[in-house]
Order: sequence, then structure tokens, then C-alpha cells
Amino acid sequence: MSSSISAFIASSSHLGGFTMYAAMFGVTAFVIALALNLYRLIRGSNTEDRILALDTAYINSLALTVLLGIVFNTAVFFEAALVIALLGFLGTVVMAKFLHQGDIVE
Amino acid sequence: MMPIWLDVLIAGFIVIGAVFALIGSYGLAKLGDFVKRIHGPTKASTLGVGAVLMASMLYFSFTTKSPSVHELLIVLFLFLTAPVSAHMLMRAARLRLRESIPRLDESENRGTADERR
Amino acid sequence: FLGAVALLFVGNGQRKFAGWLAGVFTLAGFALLLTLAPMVWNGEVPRFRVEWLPSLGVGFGLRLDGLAFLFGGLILGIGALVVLYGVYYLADNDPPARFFALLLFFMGAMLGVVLADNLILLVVFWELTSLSSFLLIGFWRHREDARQGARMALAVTGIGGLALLAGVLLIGKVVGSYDLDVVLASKVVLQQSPMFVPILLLVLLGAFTKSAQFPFHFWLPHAMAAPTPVSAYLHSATMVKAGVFLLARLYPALGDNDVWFWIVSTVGMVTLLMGAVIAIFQHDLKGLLAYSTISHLGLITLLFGLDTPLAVVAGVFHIINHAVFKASLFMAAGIIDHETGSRDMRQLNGLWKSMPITATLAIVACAAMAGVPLVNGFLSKEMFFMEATAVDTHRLLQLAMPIAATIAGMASVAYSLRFIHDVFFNGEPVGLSKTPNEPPRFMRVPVEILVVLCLVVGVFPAYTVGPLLSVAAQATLNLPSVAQMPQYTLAIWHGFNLPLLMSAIAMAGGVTVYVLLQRKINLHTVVKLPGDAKVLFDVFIENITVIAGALTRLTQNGSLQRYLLLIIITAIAGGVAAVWLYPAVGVTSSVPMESANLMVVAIALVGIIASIGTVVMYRERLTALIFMGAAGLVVALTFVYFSAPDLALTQLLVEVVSIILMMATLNFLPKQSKPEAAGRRHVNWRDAIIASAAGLGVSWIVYQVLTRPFNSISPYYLQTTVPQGGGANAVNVIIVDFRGFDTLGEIAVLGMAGLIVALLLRGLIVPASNGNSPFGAAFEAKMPEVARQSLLLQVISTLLLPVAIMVSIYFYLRGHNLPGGGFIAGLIFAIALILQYVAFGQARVEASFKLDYGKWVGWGLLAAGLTGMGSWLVGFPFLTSTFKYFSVPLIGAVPIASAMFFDLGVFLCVIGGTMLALATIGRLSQPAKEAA
Amino acid sequence: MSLALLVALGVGVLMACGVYLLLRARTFDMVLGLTLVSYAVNLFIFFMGRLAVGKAPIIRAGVPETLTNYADPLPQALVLTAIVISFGMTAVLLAIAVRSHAENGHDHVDEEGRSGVAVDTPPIPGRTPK
Amino acid sequence: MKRWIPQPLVSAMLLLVWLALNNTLHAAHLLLGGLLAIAIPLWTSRVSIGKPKPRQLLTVIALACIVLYDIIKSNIDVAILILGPEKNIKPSFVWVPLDLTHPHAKAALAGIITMTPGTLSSDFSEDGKYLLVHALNVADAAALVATIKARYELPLMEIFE
Amino acid sequence: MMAFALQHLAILPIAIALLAATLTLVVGERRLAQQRAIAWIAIALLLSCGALAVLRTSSGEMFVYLMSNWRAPFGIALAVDKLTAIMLLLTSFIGAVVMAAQTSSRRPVGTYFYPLFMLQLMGLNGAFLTADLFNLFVFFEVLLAASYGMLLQHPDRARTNAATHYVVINLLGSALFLIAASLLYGVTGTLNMADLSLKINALGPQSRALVAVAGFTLLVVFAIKAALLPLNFWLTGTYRAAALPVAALFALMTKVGVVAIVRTLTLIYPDGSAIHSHMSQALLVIAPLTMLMAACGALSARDVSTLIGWSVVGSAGMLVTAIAIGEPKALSGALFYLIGSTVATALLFLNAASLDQAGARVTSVGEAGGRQWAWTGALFVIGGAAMAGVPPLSGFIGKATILAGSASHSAQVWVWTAVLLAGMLSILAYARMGSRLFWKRDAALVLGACRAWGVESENWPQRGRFLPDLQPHSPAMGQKDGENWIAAVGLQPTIPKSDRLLGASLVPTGVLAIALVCLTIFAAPVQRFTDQAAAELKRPQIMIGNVLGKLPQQKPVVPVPVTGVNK
Ligand code: NA
Ligand code: NA
Repeated sequence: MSSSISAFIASSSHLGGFTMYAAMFGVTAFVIALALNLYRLIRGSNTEDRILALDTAYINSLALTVLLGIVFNTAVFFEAALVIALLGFLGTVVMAKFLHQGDIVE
Repeated sequence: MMPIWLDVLIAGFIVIGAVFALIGSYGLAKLGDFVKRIHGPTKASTLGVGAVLMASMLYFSFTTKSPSVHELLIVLFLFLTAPVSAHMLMRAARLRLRESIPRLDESENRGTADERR
Repeated sequence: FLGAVALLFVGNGQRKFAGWLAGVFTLAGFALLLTLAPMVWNGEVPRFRVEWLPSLGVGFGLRLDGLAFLFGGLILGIGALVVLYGVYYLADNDPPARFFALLLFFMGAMLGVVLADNLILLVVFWELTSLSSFLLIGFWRHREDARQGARMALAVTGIGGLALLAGVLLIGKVVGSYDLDVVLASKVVLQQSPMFVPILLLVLLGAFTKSAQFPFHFWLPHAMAAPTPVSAYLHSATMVKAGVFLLARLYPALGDNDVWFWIVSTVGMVTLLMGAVIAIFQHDLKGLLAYSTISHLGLITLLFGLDTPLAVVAGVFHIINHAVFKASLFMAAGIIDHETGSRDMRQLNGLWKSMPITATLAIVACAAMAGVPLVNGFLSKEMFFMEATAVDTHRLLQLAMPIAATIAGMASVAYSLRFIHDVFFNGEPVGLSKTPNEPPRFMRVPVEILVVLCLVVGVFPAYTVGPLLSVAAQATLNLPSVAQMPQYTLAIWHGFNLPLLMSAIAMAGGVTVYVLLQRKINLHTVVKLPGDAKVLFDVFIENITVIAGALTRLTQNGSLQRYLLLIIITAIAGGVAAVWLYPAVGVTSSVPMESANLMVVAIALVGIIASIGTVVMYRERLTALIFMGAAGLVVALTFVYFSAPDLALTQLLVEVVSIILMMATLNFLPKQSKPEAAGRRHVNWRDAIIASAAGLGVSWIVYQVLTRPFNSISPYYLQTTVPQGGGANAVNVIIVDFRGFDTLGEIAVLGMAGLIVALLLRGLIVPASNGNSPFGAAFEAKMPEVARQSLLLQVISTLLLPVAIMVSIYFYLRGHNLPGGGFIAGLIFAIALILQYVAFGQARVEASFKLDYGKWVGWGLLAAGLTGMGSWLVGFPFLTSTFKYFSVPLIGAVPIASAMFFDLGVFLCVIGGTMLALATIGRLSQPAKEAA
Repeated sequence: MSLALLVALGVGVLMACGVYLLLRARTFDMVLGLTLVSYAVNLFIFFMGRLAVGKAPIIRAGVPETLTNYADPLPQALVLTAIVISFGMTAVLLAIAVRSHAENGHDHVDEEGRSGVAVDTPPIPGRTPK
Repeated sequence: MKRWIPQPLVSAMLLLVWLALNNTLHAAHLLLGGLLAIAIPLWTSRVSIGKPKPRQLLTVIALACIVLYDIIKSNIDVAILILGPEKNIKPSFVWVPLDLTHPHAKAALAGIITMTPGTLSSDFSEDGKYLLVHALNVADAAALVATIKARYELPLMEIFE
Repeated sequence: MMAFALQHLAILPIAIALLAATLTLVVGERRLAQQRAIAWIAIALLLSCGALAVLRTSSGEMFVYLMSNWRAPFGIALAVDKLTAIMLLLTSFIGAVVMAAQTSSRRPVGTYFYPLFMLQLMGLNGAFLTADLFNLFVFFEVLLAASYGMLLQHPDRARTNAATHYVVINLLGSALFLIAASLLYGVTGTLNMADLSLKINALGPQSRALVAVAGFTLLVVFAIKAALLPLNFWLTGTYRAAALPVAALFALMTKVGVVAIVRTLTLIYPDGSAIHSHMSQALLVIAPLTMLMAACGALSARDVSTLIGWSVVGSAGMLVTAIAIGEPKALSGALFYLIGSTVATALLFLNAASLDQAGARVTSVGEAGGRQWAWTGALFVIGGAAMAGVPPLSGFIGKATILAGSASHSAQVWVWTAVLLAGMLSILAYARMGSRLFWKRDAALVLGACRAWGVESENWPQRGRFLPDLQPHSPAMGQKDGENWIAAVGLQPTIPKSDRLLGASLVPTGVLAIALVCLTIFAAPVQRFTDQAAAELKRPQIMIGNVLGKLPQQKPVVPVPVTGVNK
């Protein structure tokens, strides 16, 4: 695993020292957050819980994408984050509405 | 090379954001009831993401030598849309609870919810 | 130019003819044939040839040698008589045009068989005779026996035809040509080839089935369901003779060896005896004639099998004789049938009184059949007896042959006698539906002509049939000139010799047998006919059909899962086979292996668990969908991590729209997946194993590829995307320019998807399917005070719509240089619209924006297509992109690429297709609005 | 664990899950299965261009245009096409699923009378107004 | 004016969005963004719920500051709640009677309540006069209602009505 | 004009169809007359393109078209060789006939018929034209998507159920195609088929397994399309459910798979490699078995559509057998057979459509329907004979040539046995079906006649006594009997004569029958062409040289002010 960390550091050598470690911490934290979302997704117990878990996973992914943009020093992932922010909620809304009244488009 | 203050600032935002997001997701995983769980992620995540986006803004404003404001858009969109998700989920979840919720002012002013119908 | 006439026949056979027209054509053909007679007599072979199948080296060629002349004469001559006869025979309400058209069609085919100058053409016409005889036998289509008889004839002769085809193709392979001249001259090559025995067997199979030789004889009696003119023509003179014609035709190439001798003579002899004996026991006139025909064909076959030149001559002679007397007998039988309404000899008795002329004619013809002196049948029978006694190849055969010949002769006398006695004498008719009378004058003429021929040939053989026989036999033996013919004499009287004795014995024996049989067992009471192979055939066909049906049902059981499983297993098997065949795998790994960091492992695990979750939870469909969404999210993250921003964007957007579509349809489907019937647990395990194998295979391939060095055409794209493609985003430039054509097809598919959803669901009204789930419409009953629509959602939606459109345009404009493009823009636009649908309901949205999404698809495709064609105007290939920088005051250089118009088409098409699908599904539950 | 092995396993699991669901007998399950299969296939195509981290194929000035500096753009373009097509086909299949359920009264993929076809609800009369 | 720019505020927002998207103040983008900002609402305004006519920009900014402060503060509170033992959490639904009538104002209130941690707007009553709020930890429901009405609803009243 | 057509010959068949599809969409759903006019114009143009392609390629030319003006293998190349030319002409011809059938049919066209029809032709043409493997996938999808739409015209229960199977199976096929194509890219780094051929040839031994996996998977995909055993089971159900004119169009569907197999075996993995011979061996097992299976299926078929469906399977088996044999003569025979069997299939399906108008698809028509039925019967005989390979029609010619071409092959005995046996069974099957359809006189026959004449069928249940009357009682029962019978029981046809409609529906089938006869009579020029086409296929270097050697047109150089982007 140490080799993988050094490779990771190598890929983020453009960063300042604090930022680099913060980014590593951030990435790890968001991945753990994703894993926690998955835990809730599996546990349930209700469909709402699962939808909520997925919704949270979307938000965490957004943050992860932004962080990766910093790590890789590229802005090309900005659009993906933008799209999640703008339209990612629609999936949640539709599922919730489905739970609520079945028909999502009346 | 990045000035140290900026480095620290960016790092700080990232750490704050990550911590809040993590706590939010932890809450989602830990808490025992849907109506409790939903409080965790819908907010902690938004602040978490907000902080990370601040970091991104600062970072890219520095690297491209021009202010990077489009991260603000993400924040804006998130603040517009996140309440809707939570709102809709709560609406759905309330169906499962199937309980009437008494209104504080009703007992004093207008009677019970049942009378209202 | 004889061919021209033959062609005319085939061609005209399709059209409608009145009977006389048919007659005229036949006579014209006959006349034409006669004009060619002198050439044939002089030993010339008139030919006609046009190119036809160059791949096979086969032309459409005709040649008229003696044998062909003989058969041509029979076909056309007897054909003309049959046509004349048929005019009177057919019932009023039988369609004459179709009858004569088919008859002419058959005649043309038969002529083709005898005239063909190459074997392929011969097979072609051969099969045509089968086909046309199928149609002729089944002419009385309403009769079950006619249909069955026709099918049986087709089946048997068809099998033979295919065998013949195989034999002919083998001959072509050995000899190197299908040309008859070449083949006939290649006897040595052929007979020394290792393929000779298969060739011979296949060809003989063809000949024997056609000529109803044992054991393929059974179809002929059942073909008697045909109208009598057909029987008279096909089953006496022509079609059944095609088999013996083939024997005669190929005799020079295939004959003159032991295999030929044993097979042909044995089959011939068995057929001869069996046919003759069975014929005695027939009650049906035509049945008797049919078995008699089988027997005589056996005789001819036997003669060819004896494998001596003289026997061949006898065979050719008997072909002529048999054709003449058998045709007349069939016609006579037809007259009787026509006049009495019956062909049953148990009913027919004493017709001598009512129709003496017909009786006389029939008696003479029967005499020929029996081989009575002074009639033509006698001559060829004598020659046969002569050859039978001359067999000296084997001691046993030397003895058996004359005995068999005599027995056959006896039987033929017996059944001829029965024909005469049982029909024209033997008391009074029993239970006839009509009063018998003499037939119309011209119906009898053909019979008269043929009977006169019998007599003339019988009395003056050397002057009448001699020359014809000699050229025909010469051609059969493929001798260069008549001079080399073996010595034979055509005379009634050869002096007292063994054949004459045999004839006498046969005569006396035959009479005795008939009388004895009639006395002792009374032939009328024999019910069960011995040796009818029809039963066997029926069982055979029935079994084939049953087996075929079972096989089909077994494999094609209507289970989609089975089909999918087969496909997957086949694919896996292909992969396994590939690795097994080429085991040198994974030898080198020159690529430095990057190891995975914790983050990637964790994300991959999330994705893996999510997809497994989808499977585990699949019975709860909504839950499975959520898991699937998570898996899709991980896929998008994977695209992010591995440098594919466009893919990540697209994946996210498509994911959102897909989930919406699935939710919208799930409303009309069961929310739970019902478990299958009990006892299918092993099926699940089987599926799991197959699925795992598929997954493992894919993993293996990916790993193999990833550990290999890579040389690709891609650097070209990276290098040219900016200078020649005008965009920095290589992916987008590939999509709209390098491989813009793919994109054109892709949007066509997407647009069509929308159209298909619309055409499938439009107008359909389906109530939501709630099953036993707590979701959906159940809500309305229980919590009526809750608002259906969310105010918050509505407000936010109205705000987001313009913003999303703005973002969509942003993506559209910048796709060429950065992630984005028409597709992504279109999806964002569509999602923004969907949001309105979700927030406000379909009716309100569609009332506000009048949208015909089908047209959007059309305009989108049109824009993309026209962009492509635009480059034609400047002489470049389809979709060639150009870009120009326009300098605009205040703003500077603005790039306008033609690819942008193409992308506009993509944009429109994506919106149109997506929205058309969604709007149609949304409309499913709205009966009220449908009316409005 | 090497990155290559990891992604290979990921694709394989997706594929296996998709195939298993595809082999279920009900329309919606098949849709889920086909979606997973298409995820797997898209990733498969994508990885055929090898792995590149942090090298999006968007040309930056001054960076030599080789595959060492940029991810392979071609498989990405192919995946885009594949995503779009499978999305359209998913829509079609969903529509067929709805129609089939309305026509047959069940969502089994085979016609009634086959072994294992359980009719779970009486046929819903889908009607087509004139 | 009204005909060509039906929703001036939306148009202004769109222009800002455009500039932010492109991260620029370039003249070309100002022009293009302006054009789009005018053109898009012409089409989209066909579906709308009321017309937002916010006044008092200062109040808006003040409210924004309050909300931002509350977000940060209550984020910390919630974090502590989550990390602490679960038995300390006493969630409850509370109906908040509304004086707001403008749909945008109601939506804004609902959004603010959700964004500030610890509370979450769950639903509007059917007549639109109550907002159902769920709070993670409710000691005094009446106090919560009062806080919401004073801290958020009042400024919104000023802004929208 | 001519120069233009020649320059863009390869794209025209696609562009015309696309343009027509878009125009029919844009004019609006309700304006069917305009849509039909557009479709007919497009068909006429497509026919001209096909004819032009055949004429020009017969003189030895090969047209390569560089899409978007990028040189192959970087851009997508289209190529018109002789095989493609044949397929283009055949496609437009069948398309025209199906259009004619649809025009003359009583049934109105379904939703979006014309756009989907045009896109169907576009997909077919594209699949035949493209020289790029991934582009082939795209056009497969186009033609499949269109075929889903065509299958689901006037959707009903049977069609929906058939479509479920058809769509799912093809989606799985598409996934496999993507895997195979991208795997080839992953190993060789290219997608152009000509370039693939070169690159595969140059690969080291350790990559051969992967290339073989890709090749086998491709074969599986194409075998699904061509309906080879054991991947053929989707076909008969689909064809049976489809509207019959649509099924006639589907006659081309399996041929796409066959042509793709030809390309696989002659271009991507040409003669001489181990993979090629393994592929051939596998196909030589599978394809003859397919033929036999199809013959069994045909024999057990209970209705015409199923019978024809199985014949389609059988003809695919025959074609692939010939391709796997690979001798030039066998290939030439296969091409000839391909033309003939496609036309015959279309003929049989359209003919069945005429029968269907009397509601007699499953049972029988007999002669009670009058003269039209006699013609229908004659056409059935021609189609069936051509399909079953009865001489002298095209089916026989192709078959005989294939057999002759396989005479020197090691699998000769097996192939010959299968071909001849299958031929025999097919003849039997057609004889059975034909005699039942056109000869048998039973209740269904008169029912069919009544429907054809518009006799109300409500009378039927009450008048059960009719049924015994229908048994044959007179050996000389003639053509008029059916009519007499109907007159006798007092049923008056409410529509006086439906002759006109039926007559019109005979036109397209008649045209096809004439085409079959012409194909037989003028076999010489056709065979010369297929001989040349086969020779061309046997020499892949011609295609490779043409495709990779074609240079893009010089573009004016555009000065680029900015290279790259800010970030
Ligand atoms: Na008698
Ligand atoms: Na793009």
C-alpha cells in the first residue's frame, strides 16, 4: 500500500504541503462517507432510507469529484459536479414522489 | 509556489468540509430512525461540500491566476435543490408514519386537526 | 432451334391455354421434330446452346441424337394424342386451361430431360417433371387421395432427383465437365475413379425412383388418382420412362461392369416379377395397369442391367412398344371410367355388349401387353427371352433368368387376360351409376391410332420401327455409326428356339393361372393387397414429421431465458475454445503495473457491493433500482478517476433519465418480482454459475488487455484535433467530426427509440399496477389531506428551468473544447423539462409548451443530415467539417464550426427522443386528458 | 493488488450481476440486468484504451500529444455512443414491458402456458380508444 | 418591457449564472449571456407560480448573513448531536402557522429551514397555511415556532410582501 | 449529376434514406400522402443508386468513401465492392416491393411507418456499406431499432410478446458486439476492418487468443443475426408475429448477419490464418446442422409464416455453409443463392399477406376464393420452389453451385448430405403446406372466402350445419362449387368484388415472381457478376489497398489563432 500512496503523492506534487495532506485526508473521508452511505443503503430499513443514502452518496461524490479536480490539477471535472448539483436531486425527487403517489408524471 | 497562508486556508477548508460530510454520513449510518437520519446528510453534507468548494475556488483562482467563481454556482444549485430532496423524502416518509401531528396553536386557537376537516 | 420450341413450351406452360391450342403446339413440336429426322437418320446431332450458368460451366444446351429423337417422338406424339383425348375426358367444371397448361409444362420439362446436352440441365428438367407431375397428379385437388398421391410421388421422385443431383455433381467433379458428350466419352476415367460406386448408386437411385423400381415402386399406383389422361401420358409413355431414359443415357459411361450388372438386373428382375404378380390381384383398372407398368419398367431395367449391347437394343425397343400399348390401355381404361363412372373390375362386367369398339381396341392392346404374336409387345418380349437365355456370367443366374422371365411372362398374360375377361365379359355390370355407351368419336381416335401402331409394328417391324430403333440404340450405346451396331433382326419369326418355347409356356401358363385363380379363390374377394408400401411410406413420413415437430418443440420451447442462456453459453464456449486453441497467453507484461490505492479499492468495492445488492434485492424492484443507481454512480466516479469527464457527465445524466423512465414504467408494473414456480432453485444456481463464468471471462479479458502494451491510431486524434478538428476536446471532435457518422447513427437510434415508445404506448391506457405494495395510489385513500403536488418543488422547478436551459446552452457551445456537447446539452434540457412534468404534471406543462417531440426528432436528424450534405456543395465528402473564425467587432474572433450545426441536430434529436418516450409513458394513466 | 486486476474484477462483477438478472424471467428484472450489463460493457470498452489517471484527453497547450500525456480519446467516444444507444434501447424495452404487462396481465417474458409462467394478476384490459 | 423581459429578476440571475459558468466578464460573454438571459424566459415563463417581486436588497443580504451564520452554528450543534449518544436526541414534528402567502416566500422559508441543520421542512398543509417542520431535537416546540417566525419569516415578509 | 452521384455513391444510399426519414417526420404525422410520396421518391433514388453501384462495380471499380474526409483508419470509411453493390440493389428492390405491398394493402400504415421504414433501409444500407467495425455496430443498432418499430406496427399481444424476445436477444447481441469490437481495438488499436486485417496478421502469438476470443464473439453476434443454430430461436416467433409485409422486409435481416460473416471470414480473418480455419470448421458444423434443424422446423410448421421463417433459417444455414467452405465457386453460389432466397422469402411473405387478407393464414384458402387464389397458389409454388431449391429456379442454381464448389472440400460428404436432406425435407414441407393451403377444401376455406368477400361472420356460429357440407362428396367438384355453396346457403357477399384490392396486392408479388424467373433465365450475367464478386472477396488485399490507400481531399488550411484552452 505504501507504493500506492507514494504514487498518489507523486500525482499531486503540484499541491502545497498542507493542501496535499488535507486532500488525502479529504479523499479518504469522502470515500469512507460513501462506504457509510452504502452501509445505510444495504441496511435500509425502508425505501426512504435507501433513497436518502443514494442522495447522500450523490452529494459525497460531488465533493469527491471536486477534490479530485484539485488533486489532478484540472478543471475538467467541474461540469460533472455542476450537473450533480443541478440535476442530481431529480432522481431523489422522482423516487420520493413514486413512494408518495406512484405516478411521477401526473 | 503557493503561499503558505493560502495552503493552510485551502487545507483547512478541505478538512472542515471532509469532517462535516463524514459526520453527516456517519449520522445517516448510525441513527436509528429515518426522521433522525435525514438530518445528518442533508445539512452536514451541504456545508461539507460548500467548504470543499471554497477550497476549490481558492485553489483554482490561484493556479489560473484569475478568480474562479463558478464553484459558487454549484453551491447555489445545491442550496436550491437539496431542500427539495429532503422535503420530498419527508413527504414520502410521513405516509409511512401515518400519524396526525397536532398543531401547537390549534389547541389554543382553532381546535384539533380533526375538527379542521 | 428445336430448343426454341421447347423453351416456348416451358414458357407457355405458365399461361392459360385452351385445349386445342395445346394440341396445336404439341403437333407443331412434333412436326418440327420430324423435319429434323433426316439429320438424325444421317447420324448428325443437331444442337442448340446458350450460356446459362457460367459458374458451373453449364450452358442451356440441347442436343438431338437418336435416343433423344426416339423419346422426343414419344413425348410429342403420344402427347398430341393425350391432348386430344383430354379434351373429351375432362369434366365440365374442371378448369381446362390449368390442365393443359400443366400438361404442356410437363411436356416441356420432359422434352428438356431428353434433349439436355449436359447433366445439370438434365437434372433441372428432371426435377421439373417431378414438380409438374405433382401438380398434375393433384389436379383433382379436393380429393384426399389425389393430394396424398401427389405428395408421395413428389417425395419419392424428389429424393431420387436429389440423389441424381449429387451423382451428377460427383460425375462433374471426376470428369471435369457436365457436358454429355464429354461424360459419355469418359467411361474409363469414371469407372476407375474411387467415386465410381457412389456415383453409380446415386444415379441409379434417381433412375429407380423415377421409374418406380422396387423398392420405390409404391408411389405409382397411388399416382393413379390423377386424371386418366395424365396417367396415360405420365405413367406409360413419359415420366416413368425418364428413369429408364437415364439408364439408357448414361449406359455408355456407367454401364458395362459388375456393379451395374448386379444392381440393375436384380432390381429389374424383382420389379418385373413383383409388379406382374401384384397386377393380377388389382380390382382397379388403373391399379392393374400401374402394376403392369411397374413390371414392364422392371423388364426394361432388367434388359439394361443384362449389360449386353443386344439387351440394350431390346430395352430401347420395349420402351417404344410399352409406351404405345400402355398409353392406349390407359386411355381405354379412362373411357371406361368416363362412360361407366367406375374403374372397379368387381363392378365392371360384360361391357362387350355396350361398347364393342372400345373392347376390341383394348383387347388388342392387352395382347401386346401379354406379348401375343403379331402385336408389337411380342417382338420385344422375344428379344428379352433371347437375352435372358443368353446370360452366362453366373451359373445360378443362367438358370434363374429364363425361369424368372417365363414366370413374368405368365403373370403378364394372366393380368392381361383378367383385364379382358373381367371387364368385357364375365357376366353383367354390378351397381354402375351410369349406363355404359361408346365414347364420343374423337375420344376414341387416339386409342385407335395407338392400337393400329401396335399392330403395324407387330406385323412389319423391320419397315416401321427399324430405322428408329437403330439410331436410338446407336445413340444409347454411344457408337459412332450404325455400322458398329450389334447384329439383330426384327422379325416375327425367328424359327423354333428357346425363346419361342418360353413364350408358349408363358401363354399357356398365363391362361391356366388366370383360370385357376378365378375358379379357386375368385379374384373379386381378394381384399388385402399384398406388398403395398404406402403404409410404410406413410409411417415414414409421419415419423419424420413427428420427429421434426418434437425436435423443434424441444429446442424452441418459447422460453426467452433458454435462448439467452444458449447465447451466453455459446459466447463463453467460444472464448474458452479460443484460449484452448491458442494457449500462448500472457507471456509478457512489459507494462509497469500500477497498484491500486486504498481509495480506488474502496470505490470499486462500493460499486461491486451495489451491483451485487441489485441482484440480491431484485425482487423488491424499487430497492434494486436504488442499488443500481449507486452502481451507476460508481461507474461515473470511475470515469472521473480515469480521465473521462465527458463520460462521467453523460453517465450521470443518462443515469438520472433512466431512473426516471424506470420509475415511470414501474408504476404500471408489479412492484415486486414474483418468485418462479417451486423447484427451480437449481435453475437459479445454474444461472448463477453461468453468470459468474461470464463475469470471470470478461475480467480475464480486461486484465489481459490492460497488461499488454498498446499501439493505437489514437495519437493521430490527439495531434490533429486542434489544428484540423478545431477543438481541444479530442473526444468531442471524434464524436462530431472524425467519427461523426457514428453519432449520426446513434441519434437516429435514440430518435427511433422515442418513436417506438410512442407507437407502442400511444392510446394505451393502463391503470397503475399496485400489487400488494404500500406505495402509490394506495396513498390517496389513506391520507387525503396531503397535497398531491409540492409547492416547494414547483417553485424550485420554475427557477431551475431557465437556469438549466442556460447551462444546457453553455454545454452545447463549449463541447468542442471542453467537456460537453450537443448530447449532454440535450439531456440537460430534457431533464429540465422532465422536472416540470414532475412538478406540475403533464397536462399543465404540455398546455403551456405546445410540443411535438416527434418533429423535434425529425428536425434534429434533418439538421445533422443537412450538415453532412452541406459539404457536398463544396465538393467534399459527407460530414466534412469546416470551421472559420469570424471576427466580430468588440468580441474578437468567434469560431463557427460546421460541427456545431451537426451538434445542434444531436441536441434536438436527444430532446425529442427522450421527451417523446417520457411523455408517452406519462400519458398512460390519463384517461380524462386523452379525451380532451 | 494491481489497478488492472481491480478494475478487471469490477467489470467482471458488474457483468456477472447483469447476466444473472438478465436470466430472470420478468421484464423489469431483465431491464435491470441489461442496464448492469451495459455498465459493464461501457467500462469494458473504456478500459480497452488502458488506464490513465488525471490525463483527460483535452489538449493543453505545450503538452506533447501522445498517449503518455493523454488518455485514449477513441474508446471514450465509443462509450458515449454505446451509452446513448443502450439508453434508447432501455426506453424501448421499458415500453415493451408496460405494453406486455397490459396485454398479458403478467410480466413474465414468455407467453402463458410455458412452464414456470405464473399468472400473478388477472389480465388488465388495456384498451385502445378509437 | 414586460413583454420582452417578462421576468427581469430571472433574467438578471441568468446573466449572472452565465458569467459564473464561463468564469469571465468578457464583453462577448456579457452580450451573449444578456441575449440568452432575455430569450430563455420568453419561453420558460409560460410555466410559473406567481411573480417574485422582492424588494429591500439590504434585508436580503441581512437574511443571507443570518442564514449563513445559522448554518455554521447549527451544523456544529448537529454534529455534536450525531456524535453523542442517540438517546439525547428528541425529534419531533411541529406545525408552523404561516403568515406568508407568496409561494416564492413560502418556498424560501421552507428552503432556509431545511438548510439550517436541526430543522427540516417536511410538508405544507393542503391549504398552504401551515408548514410542517421536523426538528432533530426539540426542547420547546413553541419556542422553535417563535424563533422561525421571528428570525426567517419576518424578513421574508418584508422582502416579498 | 453523374459525376456527383459517382463521387458520393457510397454515402447516397444512406443519405437519401436519412433525408427521407427526416422529411417524413417533419411534414407531420397526419400527412400520410406526403409521407408516402417522399418515401416513393426515396425508393426510386435508392434503386438508381443500387443499379449504378452494380453497373460500376461490374467494371472492376471499387468505391471507397472517406466519411468526414478523414483518412482511414482514422475516420470511418465506406466501401462499395461487388458484394455491397449486390446488397444495395437487393435492399432497395425489396424495399420498393414492400412499399408497393403496403401501398396496395387494405390496412392503413401504423404510427411512424414511413420514417421507421426509411431508417430501416438506411440501417441496412449502412451495415452493408461500412468498412469500420464499430460503425457496423452502429448501423446494426439503427436497423435493429427500426426493425423493432416495424415489428411493433399495430401492436397487439402477439407482437408485443414477440418483440420482447426479439429486443432482449438483440440487446444481448449488441453487448457482445461491443465487447468483441472494443476488444479488437484493445489488442490492435484500430477499428477499420481493412486495417484490422493487417494488424491482426502482424500480431505476436501471445495476442492470438484475445483476437480469437474477439473473432468468435463476433461470429456469435453475427450468427444471432443470421439465425444460426443454436442462436436462431428468436426468428420464427418474430417473423410469425410481424405484419407480413414487414416480415418480407425482414427477409433482409438475416442477410445482414450473413454478409457480416462474409466480411469476418474474408476480410478481418482472411484465408490462411489458423483462426480463419478454426472459424470455418466451427461454422461447417453449425451451419449444416442449422439447415437440417430448419428443415425439421419447416416440416412441422403449422402455418405459412412459421414455414417461411424456418426457410429463412435454412437459407442462412446454407449461405454460411458455403461461406465456411470458402471456395470461390461456393462463395459465388452463395451470393447467387442469397439473392434468390431473399427475393423468394419476400415473395412468400407478401403472398402470405394476400392470403392473410382472407384470414386464412393458419388454415387454408382453397380455390373457393376465385381466380385470385389461383394466382396466389401459382405464386406460392414459384416462391416455394425457389426457396426449397427445386430446379430450375434460383434456389437450385445457387444450391447446385454451392455443392459443386464444395466437391473438393474435406467436409464434402457431411455438407452434401445435409444440403440434400434439408432440400428434400423442405420440398416435402412446401408440398404439404401448399396442398393444404390451396387444395384442401374444408370449413376454414369457406370461412376464409367469406371473409375475403366481406360476408359477415356473425352468421357462423348459428349455422353449424354448413360444416358437414364442406366435405368433398363429388369427385368432380369444381371451382364454382365454393361460390355455389355460399349462394345455396343464402350468404350474399356484402362487398361485391374485392378483386380490385386483391389484384393490386398481386402486383408486388408478381414483380418478385418475375424477378425470380428472370434470375433463372438470365442467370449467366448474374453468375458472372457473383463469380467476380467471389474472386474479389477471396483477395482481401484489394479491399485493404483501396480502403487504406484512399487519400482525403485537400482542405484549405485554416489558420488557428488559439491552440488549446486556458486550462
Ligand atoms: Na369385372
Ligand atoms: Na463532448
